[in-house]
Amino acid sequence: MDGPLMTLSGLTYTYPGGRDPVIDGLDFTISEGASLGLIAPNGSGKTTLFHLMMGLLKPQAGVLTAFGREVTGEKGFREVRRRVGFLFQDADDQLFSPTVIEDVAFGPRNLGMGPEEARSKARAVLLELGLAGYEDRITFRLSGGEKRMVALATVLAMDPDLLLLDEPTTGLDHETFKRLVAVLQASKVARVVISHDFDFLEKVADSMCSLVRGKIVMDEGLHLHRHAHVHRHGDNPHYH
Amino acid sequence: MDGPLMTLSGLTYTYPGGRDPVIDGLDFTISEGASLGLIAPNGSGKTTLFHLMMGLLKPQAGVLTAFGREVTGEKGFREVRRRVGFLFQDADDQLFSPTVIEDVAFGPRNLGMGPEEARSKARAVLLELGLAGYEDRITFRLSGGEKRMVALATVLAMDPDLLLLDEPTTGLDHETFKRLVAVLQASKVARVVISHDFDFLEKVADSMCSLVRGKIVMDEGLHLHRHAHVHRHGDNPHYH
Amino acid sequence: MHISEGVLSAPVLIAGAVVAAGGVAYGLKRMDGEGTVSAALVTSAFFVASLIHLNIGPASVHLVLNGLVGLVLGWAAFPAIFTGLLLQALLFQYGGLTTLGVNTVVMAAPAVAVSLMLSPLITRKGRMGAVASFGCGFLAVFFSSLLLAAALVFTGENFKVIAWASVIGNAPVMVVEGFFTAFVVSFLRRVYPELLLCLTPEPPQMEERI
Amino acid sequence: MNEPFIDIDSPIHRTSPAVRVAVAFLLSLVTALAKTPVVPLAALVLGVFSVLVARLPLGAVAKRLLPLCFFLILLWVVLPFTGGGPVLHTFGPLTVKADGLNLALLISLKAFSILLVLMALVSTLHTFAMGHALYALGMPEKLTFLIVMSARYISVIEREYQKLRNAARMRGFQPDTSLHSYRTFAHLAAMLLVRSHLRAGRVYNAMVLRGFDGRFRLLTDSRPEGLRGCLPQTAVMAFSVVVLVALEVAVRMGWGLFNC
Ligand SMILES: Nc1ncnc2c1ncn2[C@@H]1O[C@H](COP(=O)(O)OP(=O)(O)OP(=O)(O)O)[C@@H](O)[C@H]1O
Ligand SMILES: Nc1ncnc2c1ncn2[C@@H]1O[C@H](COP(=O)(O)OP(=O)(O)OP(=O)(O)O)[C@@H](O)[C@H]1O
Ligand SMILES: [Mg+2]
Ligand SMILES: [Mg+2]
Repeated sequence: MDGPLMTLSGLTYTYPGGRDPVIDGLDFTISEGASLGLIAPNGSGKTTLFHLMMGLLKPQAGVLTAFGREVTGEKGFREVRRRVGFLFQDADDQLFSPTVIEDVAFGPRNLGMGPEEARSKARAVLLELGLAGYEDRITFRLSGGEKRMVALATVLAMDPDLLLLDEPTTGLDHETFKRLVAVLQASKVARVVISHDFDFLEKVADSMCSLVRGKIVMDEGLHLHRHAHVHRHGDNPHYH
Repeated sequence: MDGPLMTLSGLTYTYPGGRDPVIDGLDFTISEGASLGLIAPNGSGKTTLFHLMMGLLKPQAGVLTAFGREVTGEKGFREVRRRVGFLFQDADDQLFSPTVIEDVAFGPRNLGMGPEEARSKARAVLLELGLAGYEDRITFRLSGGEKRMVALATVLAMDPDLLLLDEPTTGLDHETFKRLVAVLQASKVARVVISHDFDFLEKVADSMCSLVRGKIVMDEGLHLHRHAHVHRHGDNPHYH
Repeated sequence: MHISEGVLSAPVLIAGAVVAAGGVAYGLKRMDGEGTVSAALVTSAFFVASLIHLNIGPASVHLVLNGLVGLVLGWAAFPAIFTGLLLQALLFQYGGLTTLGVNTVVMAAPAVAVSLMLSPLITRKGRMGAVASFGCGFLAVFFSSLLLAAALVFTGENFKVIAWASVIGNAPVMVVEGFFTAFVVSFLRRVYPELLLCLTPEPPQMEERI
Repeated sequence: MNEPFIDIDSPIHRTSPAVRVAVAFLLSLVTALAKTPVVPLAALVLGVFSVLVARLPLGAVAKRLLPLCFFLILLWVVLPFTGGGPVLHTFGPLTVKADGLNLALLISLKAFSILLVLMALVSTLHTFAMGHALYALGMPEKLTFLIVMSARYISVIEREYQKLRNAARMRGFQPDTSLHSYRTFAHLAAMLLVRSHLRAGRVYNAMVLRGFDGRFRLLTDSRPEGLRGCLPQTAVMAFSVVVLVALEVAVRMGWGLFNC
């Protein structure tokens, strides 16, 4: 397949009861092999955009084309959801099974694999993410970073063609952070990554975009900033 | 009263199951009229320190003196909690009443005011924070920034002698941010403010401290950094 | 509110198990996939809330909450309460396995009954709604204590005194539950009416849930 | 919550969950339906033995028995004065009857022995393992899912409750006997309900995104693998069930012979 993986055009969404549209006539194309970083202020609608792309919210206007077909209705999105992996902002919402192996095997089971096949698929993915030995761990006892990695495993177990990651680095300790970067750098799956962490995005994304007033703003404007410039230290105190 | 509001000495706390102490022989004094900024990396124990000061966690060693008396046991902290206002890191955890006015009046009610008196106290505080008209709004439907301001109102309604604010600026939009700064600048209540935002702390705190390996490090070391230096832009994209 | 192991006679245990199985099966049949997920999380919330202790003078009682479970879950109260009791038996050894049926009926039948009886009134604004929701909490516990007494009396004449004592002893709990339920319903009606079954004949749209 | 009983290494902990749940249920049933103290006594011995074999911390076991003790005290205060049979003793207007006394004794034996057996065999399971065991024993998939998932989120919601409770404490809230106190707890509980329902929406979305179509497909241990490691224990447990049943049958038949 050659065309874009997903194309949004003129997408508009207002929350019920909200006054202004959060997503407002947005156009966006994700091509094969893309790896995009999406960086924008709190509340600008990043999560909402992902929900629209997965059919969890219904836009008031606009067209979504995925894998060469226009997608409408619950049926259409079922296909999209099989091929697009979405990592939630809160891992506790995504890990609903009691043990790690059950959670990772949940997707493959629903894709029609038998219990044994799903199990071995799950084991393979866990191994790949450096989570071997986690099979029988209890999900709610995992630490924040472990939860995040397992959630990523649940998504990867479905062999997605496109990954949507919503702030995958929040709450990660340094070790897990590095492991995540390594996994993403090794993976060839197309992806869109939301994060507030510019350094992280630089490592895992080829180009950047932002959301301004409900529209996607691409790369060009942002590249201007990828240079060292004078800036008062605005973060944690260091000792040089 | 003249002595310090609160003195911690030799405070040590290890989370159950944790290996290293998060707070490790910490000494800290908050004097009357102080306004301190506390800036330290994620996971360094800032929130833990506040929880220890409020008696939500029990230290394994060390002494806490507040308002001239050594504090021990649940009974002792009851007095501390009446006089110290603590703004939680997550505003969602702080608001539990159905409407804003009920939530703000909750503290004054517990301090022994009658329903009417508590209500008018609550109204006054809301007005002061620019939240007039919010009385009957439903707390859990507020936006992140609104929740934060209402949470601040619930704390201020108890007329505290000391304010502990745990990252009060997260999720605030620009307007609300400015209002918060103005409120804090106008207030004469002693305070300790946790934030990752140096610019904000500079506006609302007289001096800075940090947490390094479980101990408080004062001002001196940090002042070195309050100069402009070369730094790659590490936050949200801007357009100059 | 539950009966310990080893007290009840075989006929009572069997009758309880049969009725409970029917109720649970019917409750399950009425739940779709999304309903099951909601029921599961709401059940955990009720489980946690039932650990709350309220003071009555020097004593403290813990909440039963079955009236509220009925209002929120309707017929799903049967599987939800079954789940709660099973977890309690496992985690705290309250009740047991053979009494699971009887205990489920004792708690869930009144829950469904009050929700069928009083749901229409709960929607009313003002005093009527408040009284109805107080009644919900009060009556659910009252009916439960009657069922519990009945289970004891059917087991043997010897238990008559204990049966009556338990009905009377639960009277303060009924009043407290009444107030508690009224407060919770008033909160939900103002803040999140979707959660009161009677206010949402149809399941809420997906958009509202995200 | 049953933390003290799990994560222990013992022959019982190594036995297949389905076997443990089935045996515990059968033992409870025989004991609960026993007509004489013979089987409950045997079950009591078995229960104590199982608790020891499972290496349960005895302090925690005693703590779990406390609520039952309170209930039994109530029973002992009332029951001996009820029913028929020979009068054993007289306190003013009250007479202690043999029937009532025997019944109180019988119930106490039954309750203690069942509780001990449950503690040793079932409370040593994780909640989700019990869910799967029940599924293996024929419980419907949807109900299993309901049980396992609410067990999963109890600790998450419990943590949320603690935070809200702390927030109330921070604002000077002292529980007492008053409507204000009841209202405050009601608000905490209601907020908990609202949040759990909102979370349910998000969890359901997560499931849908992973291909959930309303059909629950559980991932359970395949049967032979489940039994392989624990044949000796299974045999012992099955044997004890058979012995207790046989004992009860013998008692009833003997009892019948005596009567005629
Ligand atoms: N369920 C909802 N109902 C109404 N408004 C909502 C809802 N969810 C989000 N919003 C609003 O929509 C806007 C966009 O929210 P969204 O969560 O998409 O932002 P975001 O860019 O992901 O922010 P963050 O960086 O904080 O995750 C916000 O102003 C938010 O208040
Ligand atoms: N309940 C807990 N149990 C065990 N460890 C904990 C718990 N809460 C926090 N910790 C650990 O204690 C350390 C300090 O946590 P704390 O929340 O105090 O940090 P913080 O400085 O407030 O960080 P942040 O800037 O992210 O809010 C962290 O390493 C954290 O993982
Ligand atoms: Mg977001
Ligand atoms: Mg913190």
